[in-house]
Amino acid sequence: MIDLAQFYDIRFLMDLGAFSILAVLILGFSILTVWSSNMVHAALYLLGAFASVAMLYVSLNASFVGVVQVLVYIGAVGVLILFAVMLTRRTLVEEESHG
Amino acid sequence: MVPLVLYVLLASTMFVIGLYGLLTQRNGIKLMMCVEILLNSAIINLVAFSAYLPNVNGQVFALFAIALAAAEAGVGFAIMIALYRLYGTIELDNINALRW
Amino acid sequence: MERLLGIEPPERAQYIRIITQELSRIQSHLLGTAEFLTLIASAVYSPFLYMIIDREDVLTCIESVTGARINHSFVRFGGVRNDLPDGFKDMTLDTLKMVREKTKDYKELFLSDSIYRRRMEGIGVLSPAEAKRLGVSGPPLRASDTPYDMRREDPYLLYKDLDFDVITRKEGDSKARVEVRLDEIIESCYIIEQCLDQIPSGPIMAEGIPKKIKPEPGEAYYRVEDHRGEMGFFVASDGTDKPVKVKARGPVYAYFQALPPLLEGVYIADVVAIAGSMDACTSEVDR
Amino acid sequence: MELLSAITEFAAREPKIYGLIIGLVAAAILASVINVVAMLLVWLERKVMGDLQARYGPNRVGGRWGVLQLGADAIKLFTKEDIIPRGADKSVYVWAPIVAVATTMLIAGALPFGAVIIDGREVPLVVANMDISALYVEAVLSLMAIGAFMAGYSSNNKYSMLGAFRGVARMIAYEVPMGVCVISVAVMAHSLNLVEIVNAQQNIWFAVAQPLGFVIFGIALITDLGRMPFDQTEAEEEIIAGYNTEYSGIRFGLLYFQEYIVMLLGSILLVLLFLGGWKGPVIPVISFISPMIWFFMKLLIVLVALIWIRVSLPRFRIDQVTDLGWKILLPLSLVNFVWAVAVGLYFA
Repeated sequence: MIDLAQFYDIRFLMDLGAFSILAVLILGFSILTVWSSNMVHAALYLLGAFASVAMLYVSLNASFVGVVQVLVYIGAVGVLILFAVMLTRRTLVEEESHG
Repeated sequence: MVPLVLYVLLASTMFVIGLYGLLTQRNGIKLMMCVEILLNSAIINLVAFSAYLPNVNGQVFALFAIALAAAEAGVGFAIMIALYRLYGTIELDNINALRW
Repeated sequence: MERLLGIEPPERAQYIRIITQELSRIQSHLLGTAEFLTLIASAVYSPFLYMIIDREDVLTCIESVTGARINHSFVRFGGVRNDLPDGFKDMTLDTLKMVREKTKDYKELFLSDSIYRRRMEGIGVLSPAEAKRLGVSGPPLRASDTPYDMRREDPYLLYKDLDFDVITRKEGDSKARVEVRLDEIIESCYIIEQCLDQIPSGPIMAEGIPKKIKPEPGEAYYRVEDHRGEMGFFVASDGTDKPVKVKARGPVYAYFQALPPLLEGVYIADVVAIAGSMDACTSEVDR
Repeated sequence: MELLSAITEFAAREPKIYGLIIGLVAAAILASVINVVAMLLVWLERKVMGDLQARYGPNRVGGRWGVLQLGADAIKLFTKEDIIPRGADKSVYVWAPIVAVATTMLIAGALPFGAVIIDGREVPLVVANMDISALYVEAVLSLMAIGAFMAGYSSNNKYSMLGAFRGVARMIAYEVPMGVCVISVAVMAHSLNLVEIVNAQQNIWFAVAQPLGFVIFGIALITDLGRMPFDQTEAEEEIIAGYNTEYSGIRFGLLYFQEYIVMLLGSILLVLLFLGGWKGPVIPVISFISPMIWFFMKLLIVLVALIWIRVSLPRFRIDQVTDLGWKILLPLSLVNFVWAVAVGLYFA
């Protein structure tokens, strides 16, 4: 498992730091996606999760998969989600909230 | 390098979050989003294992999975929009034509 | 008013009136087309600015006669206020030559621009019957294949002595409306050139106009061809120096009347193409 | 020299830490350079537009050429009141300009900004020399629609929403032909690395080798940049100002500035992919920076051409734009792909 002696190595700490930041981002965005009651917010959080996962791939030396993740997930699926969310609302703009 | 177990933990946590959403949410679009989270957690595993084994098979599988996920999303959202046109809602509790 | 008073202005005054009227028709059409271009393209579209530059020259010609650029209160009962200045003929002929060439360039530009044609052809088609029913006049009506022009229908001033065509288009769409306007610029140039050739010397005011005007009791209605269409003035007098009723009927109110049926079910982007090609001056609606 | 050797030794010993430091420094330099150049670009656009339209353009602030006009504009925008409309989706509204600028700046990291010759060897000036930089740039270009969508959605304004939707629909329609064109170039150059793609144009520009691809990529690029004749997302006359209708103050400044940054980066991309990048005959006396000179000359020509197109074409209607993308450019880009593969195989 984890060798405690590694913790004194700055390179390991850098890796661990990058990983933890990305992990927190991914998990946080996922949780927000599930919990958010506003559909558009949920979709935007999901895009954030996708982008963080893409960064994770790049940090794993899989930059091609990362770029494909951005291209397909954010560029295509994300926009598809946004369209679906907007098309399944009652109105395009919340009329009653106009001042 | 960070131990592999952390990646597996991350992926499984993400999977659990997605599964939780899938079981509790009743909005069709939200369900699709949770499915996307599930797929992403699976792909994280593939890429992480391929980085720790010295080969790229996992990445190739990941690319396949991404392409499949995109196709799935296209079909899924098309169905959701069709349901919305038919029923005027995407709350799945109200869409019960296939339950009878 | 003159009809009510029974005064006929002298010939030279009538020619000057025609010249200034046609000049301001040119500037109005140039401005109308230019503003319309900012709608269909954007405020940085070059031909818009080129047209404004051309218009400046035309305005200089008007200014040299009337002393004002656009709203010249220049026509007096029984004549005009100023005579043509020295060198007016040469200056105007030069300007007209330039305007005519530029306008031909613009027409060619629009014909060869496929984006422009896609935006304009077949958009907002106003049928002749519909146009007449809604009371539209001027270039939009003439674009709908109806040769209706006050200068020809009910010749006022000396228009019956002048040779000009009434410009019409068959299509009745936005493109036709703009083209009619551009063609009318060329036609107006022709009219002014004729006037400058034929203009006689003589007085510019009729004789025997009293200081205080007290017309006979009665009514008069006088129609002219404005830049935008048929413009009618109605004056009723009870014999004192103040009129009982004065009513000006502008052409633009009818334009707005015609917009709702045209705009039903079109793209937002087409709205500007249709409404802009009408060249409706909003402040003129409420007369 | 001692410092240099110490740095080299450190880089060999600790490549990751060295890379991190270098990356941060390079990113900071890059960001400031891009901002300054984009500011100059705004000035250039106004000036060229003025010249094309027989007027002066900026001529008051900063002497005869109005160079400081931009500084004045920036100060004005940054000191204006920052309004958040009632009913707006506040968090999204605040984040939208930041997302827009950030996604734009992501492109800059992978683009080579010319090259210099050191010891007879060309050294490209690029922050991240990735193997797949062309694909990366293409992917990140598609992100720009997200920022615009956020701005349009959160403003609680019908016209903003319309502008956002137009932007997204247009992006989808043009991303595909653009991607196919990038792939065609990559097939001919046998690489997805932008530096390698430029090196492959030593003898012949790809604009000559595949003119169809050049035209399609150019059109798709103008569309992605949202410039005339494809500025339907912010057509002032139709939908007021599209997605940035409700913005004011510094947030509007960011959105406005983002357009010019993206115009600069897009033009650089065009130069790199099709116009041979920094390739050109070596100028004898100043051979050190002769690639830079070629690069900037090409860039300037592309930028002026973009401005020229802007002032001389009317705007398409949105349905015509998507029609053009799906029905004309996509099949043509596939034809171009087949052509690129065939020519590539023939000369291979």
